[in-house]
Amino acid sequence: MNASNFVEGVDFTLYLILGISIFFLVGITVVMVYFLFRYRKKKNPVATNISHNNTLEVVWTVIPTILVLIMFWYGWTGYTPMRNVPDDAMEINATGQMWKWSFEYPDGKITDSLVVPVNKPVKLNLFSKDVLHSLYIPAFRIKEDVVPGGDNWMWFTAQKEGTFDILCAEYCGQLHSYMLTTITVMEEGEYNTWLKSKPDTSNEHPGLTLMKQNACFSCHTRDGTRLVGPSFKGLFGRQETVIVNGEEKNITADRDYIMESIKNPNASVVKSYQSGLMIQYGNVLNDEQINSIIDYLETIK
Amino acid sequence: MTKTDLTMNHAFVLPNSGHKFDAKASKMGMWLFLYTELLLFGGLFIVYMAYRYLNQNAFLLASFELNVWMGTINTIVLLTSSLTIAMSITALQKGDTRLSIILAFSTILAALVFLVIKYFEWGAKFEHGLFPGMDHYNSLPYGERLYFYLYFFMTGLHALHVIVGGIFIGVVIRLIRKGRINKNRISLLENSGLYWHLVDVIWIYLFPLFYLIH
Amino acid sequence: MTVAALPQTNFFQIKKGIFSWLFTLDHKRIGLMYLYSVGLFFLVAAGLGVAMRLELLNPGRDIMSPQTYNQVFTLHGVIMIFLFIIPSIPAVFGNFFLPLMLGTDDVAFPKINLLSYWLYVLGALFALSTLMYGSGPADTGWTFYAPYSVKTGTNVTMAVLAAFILGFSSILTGLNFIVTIHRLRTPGMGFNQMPLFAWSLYATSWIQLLATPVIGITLLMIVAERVFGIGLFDPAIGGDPILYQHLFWIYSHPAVYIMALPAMGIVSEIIPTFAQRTIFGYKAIAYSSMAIAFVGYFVWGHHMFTSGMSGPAAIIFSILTFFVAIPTAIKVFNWVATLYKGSINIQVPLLFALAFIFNFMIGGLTGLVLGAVAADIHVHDTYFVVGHFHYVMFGGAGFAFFGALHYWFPKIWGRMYNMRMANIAFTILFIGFNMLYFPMLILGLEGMPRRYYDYLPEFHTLNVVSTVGSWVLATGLLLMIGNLIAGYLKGKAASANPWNGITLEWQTSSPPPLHNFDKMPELTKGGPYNFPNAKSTHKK
Amino acid sequence: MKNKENITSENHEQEHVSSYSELFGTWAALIILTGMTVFISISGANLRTLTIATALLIASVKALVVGFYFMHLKFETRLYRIMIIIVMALFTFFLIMVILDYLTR
Ligand code: HEA
Ligand code: HEA
Ligand code: HEC
Ligand code: CUA
Ligand SMILES: [Cu+2]
Repeated sequence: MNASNFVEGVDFTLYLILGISIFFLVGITVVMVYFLFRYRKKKNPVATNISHNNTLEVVWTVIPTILVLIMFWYGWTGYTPMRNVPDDAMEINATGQMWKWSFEYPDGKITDSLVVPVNKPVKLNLFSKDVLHSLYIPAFRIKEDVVPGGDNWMWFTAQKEGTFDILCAEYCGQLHSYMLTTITVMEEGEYNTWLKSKPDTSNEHPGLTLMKQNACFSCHTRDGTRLVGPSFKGLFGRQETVIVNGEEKNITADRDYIMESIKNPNASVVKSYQSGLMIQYGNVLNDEQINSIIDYLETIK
Repeated sequence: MTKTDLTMNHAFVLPNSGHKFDAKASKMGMWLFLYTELLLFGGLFIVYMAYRYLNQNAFLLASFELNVWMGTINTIVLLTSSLTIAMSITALQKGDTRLSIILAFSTILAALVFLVIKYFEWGAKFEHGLFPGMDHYNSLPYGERLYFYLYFFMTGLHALHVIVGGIFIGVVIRLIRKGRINKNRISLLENSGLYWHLVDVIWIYLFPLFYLIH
Repeated sequence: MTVAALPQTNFFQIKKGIFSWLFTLDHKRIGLMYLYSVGLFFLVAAGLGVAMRLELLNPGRDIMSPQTYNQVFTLHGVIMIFLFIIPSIPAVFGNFFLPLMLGTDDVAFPKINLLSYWLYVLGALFALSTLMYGSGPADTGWTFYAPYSVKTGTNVTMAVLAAFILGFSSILTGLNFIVTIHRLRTPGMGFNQMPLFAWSLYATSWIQLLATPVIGITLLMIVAERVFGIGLFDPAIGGDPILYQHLFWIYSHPAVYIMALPAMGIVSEIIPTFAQRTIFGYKAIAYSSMAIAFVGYFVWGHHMFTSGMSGPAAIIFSILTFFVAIPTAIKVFNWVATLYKGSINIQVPLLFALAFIFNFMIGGLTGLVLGAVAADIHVHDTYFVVGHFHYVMFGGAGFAFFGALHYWFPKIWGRMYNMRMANIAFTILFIGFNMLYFPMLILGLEGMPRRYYDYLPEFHTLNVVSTVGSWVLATGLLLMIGNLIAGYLKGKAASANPWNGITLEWQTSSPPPLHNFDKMPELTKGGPYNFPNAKSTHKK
Repeated sequence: MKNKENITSENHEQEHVSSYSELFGTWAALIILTGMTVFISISGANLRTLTIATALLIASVKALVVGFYFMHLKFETRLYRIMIIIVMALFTFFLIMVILDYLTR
């Protein structure tokens, strides 16, 4: 059994074209090398001018034309089903942001890695919070770009239980190559119990949970090392130089400042960091949630 | 002097030489350059068409901000300037240097009139805060913002071409005065004319696309 | 000096001093200035390539941080594309040899030719200036995809302006060549008596002329977007990032034929000369260049199959893509047929030409995989694509460039390099090249995405092979360059026509005199490759 | 620059000299066409899609008139007309393919 319903179409196209290619590559190379030795100067001191041969020209125009039309045909038929979702497909929202994936299931459950039932068509609605990403599942032979402001989508039916890689295939900045997660394919009953289970966050700070969900840690660390953004370690009460409208200013990181930094990070940019990278979480999180995040930040000394 | 001697003493000269002035080559070069200009604007026209398709109503609404009459007057001004530069070529071909200079000069004048009118039009938009980044602009719906962005980008680039074309004609006038351009060697004047007509052609499209959406 | 004396009045000797070079109007000197500049940038970007391979030797961090890596592959791509491969053959060998092959003394507009060289230098300075200030060179990839290219804090604006200026330089070169070909052919040389290199330049020039402005304006839109903070492709105001991709590839797909066509022209020169017989299917090769240039405009969408472009558009672009393959196939068959019943003189330039055919076949055939939509969905943006384009660009255009260098070396400098050494260098180069890039094709099929700083452990082995290949390749390349420099400094004097070629450039002395010819060049009867010593088949 | 006298007389003969009246006629035609577009646009507000089609059609006619008479395309060798046709066809194709993507998305 193939990992997904598209493997067959894609692999057939691949093998067909690679097969024809190897045939021509080997054939032409052999002929070329043969001529090279057969007609080398020592063996054939006088060359013959043969200017052209129309029959041959026609033959080697028509044959490749037929071959490429065949290749095109299989490429097309392998592709068409990818853009035709069955009506009963289950919908999951997949969101990409620098540098993390998150998946939202119909009942509102949100996870970092994708879990789907086997043998059931799944449609992923693709959203991006910042730049282009591309959701790529090599084992399933599918890939589709995640376009900010657009409404792209992809679908598949997983046919084999197991865990496979999900990669980001469209360059999206510094940690593009770390934007990985997995897809786990389960038997339907197992999937349903999984869906109902709540992740064990009881003794986790609610702010921390929110921060995990919003990918804060792909840019900020808790141990003082510098990543894309400043580390959260000792953030509270830190003296900092920020740039507001092109002018430097000295501030102390207090509640209001941090609130503003999360809602609208480009308004004051910490010196030596880049503006424009962190998205405006004011559109994503409400004040209550942000306050809870700040509560958590206060605990990182 | 030795340098030129070496070059000049060269006994043999090829019949087709890149160092000889060739009126046809010069004209062909100009035309090829005009094609690149067409495609430069072409890129913007593609953007325009795509966004207009996506935001039909917004484009319609936004276009009401433009003043059709100013646009029409500017169109006539440009068409007339095209006429004068074309006549200037005819005049020089007929040997009337003075008339040719006067006509070329009128083209520059027309260019100035065009720019002044544009200045007032742009000024009015600025007052309304419609330039990208201004407050009123930022409060507009998406489609209208795209419209004004394109409006400024395309007419701005066009105005730049008007300025360049005007300078080009100015240089040509000087050369006619000096006699470097004359009845027998008219290429540069013709080329400036070609360039000017292209600027006109582009405006011919910009005008209905921005002013006359109804 | 023990070195043999050279003819007294060649173009090197007539004027002396650095300014006689920097402000020369002589197409030969401009061509050589391009050669040195282009060669320099090739070495720089190649160094960056080797650095990337080192980083990829093992998973995890080896020698640089992720951010540096991203900047390195961007710089590598931008330099290789805009500063090396696009100007390489047309601006170096086109400038030097087009007028010679047409039997004239210069291009149609020598001053514009000089201007386009200086624009090239200016563009290069812009590109290099990004290294000096702010947060360093762009980290967007050479494609500058919006919206990342608008958000990132690196010096994208400068890099984009550099590409804009370089585009302008490229347009002017194309314009110059078209007019030259129309106006300056020697009397009696119709279009159908033109050497095939001239034909390929003609087709290339039209692409340079008509495609480049589109990217010019697109890049200006990116600049405007960065300067004003809002812009046309910004989803925040309803802009569509996919539209940017359309505009980018409207230029950048045809651009790949700017790289490939002149290379094919070179191969079409080298093969008949070393087979000592007429080219097979002159018209088929000449017209297929035009066909490639023409159809090449219509296939840009194949870079966007997964971008969210509509399904029907993807399918139309796919079939159009396959149509470009046909004229290319025709060329390959005609080249191979030219070897048939030749009297083949196996020399380095020929080896480079045949290596071109071999590598280009791999590159082109993998292109077919990419052109089929279903297959591309899987391998898009993986190392399969990286393998594909290095095979066509480096294995194809790059090898043709080296081939041209070896072929015309005696004509340009009037000296000869060491043949044995050249053969050795070629062999190492060829092996290293395939060792470096073939594993990438497999990696791609297995699903390793490109522009990855780090990769999953299952890809390790092949990455090691590839990195070792880059060292072999570097060895070959350094040997080749060393050998050529040695030949330039103290090679044996070469005759006017060491390969017994019959296109017009071989009728003048080596190096050519300032005005190219001392006597009227004579056209060969019956086409530019009708070798008088070969048997004729009397086919009418 | 030194070779001013090198312009061949053959070069000169082929050059078409447009008469002033010819140019005036061209200009008049352009003004009338401009009047037409403006008129159609403000009067026929309910034609909607038709107005953009007509506006572009008239603009193209105007562009042709400028090209043929002011820019002498009519009197040039066929080469120039072929080239401009190819350039415009190319651009039209770019436009169509991009729009097609949006129409079928
Ligand atoms: C010199 C440059 C060059 C050349 C010549 C080509 C030639 C071709 N390219 Fe390539 N291509 C690139 C440079 C080039 N490409 C680059 C730089 C990229 C990546 C850009 C980026 O994303 O960074 C790319 C990417 C690219 C893609 C997008 C991949 C992706 O991102 O998903 C595609 C898809 O269709 C493609 C297809 C082709 C095809 C069909 C040809 C054809 O022209 C090939 C034709 C040749 C042959 C077919 C071989 C010879 C013929 C025979 C041996 C006879 C037998 C033939 C038949 C039976 C048909 N190329
Ligand atoms: C003509 C074009 C060309 C050429 C010749 C090359 C040559 C090389 N490229 Fe190229 N490459 C591109 C064009 C080219 N590349 C483009 C367009 C991209 C896409 C960028 C993007 O994604 O945006 C790319 C991307 C790319 C990647 C993918 C990066 C990624 O996606 O993560 C890799 C990885 O291995 C790579 C490696 C190499 C190597 C090892 C060479 C080597 O073959 C180089 C061989 C040369 C040598 C071995 C030189 C020997 C000389 C020296 C060692 C002297 C050193 C000198 C100094 C230090 C001054 N290139
Ligand atoms: C894509 C990368 C990225 C992500 C994701 C991100 N940030 Fe940031 N953040 C940055 C950068 C870059 C800066 C520094 C520039 C600035 O101040 O705008 C920053 C600055 C900040 C600051 C100000 C720090 C200081 O030292 O003054 C706070 C607070 C902050 N981020 C909180 C968050 C929170 C909370 C989240 C998640 C909900 C988050 N960030 C997600 C990149 C990111
Ligand atoms: Cu997300 Cu790459
Ligand atoms: Cu392409």
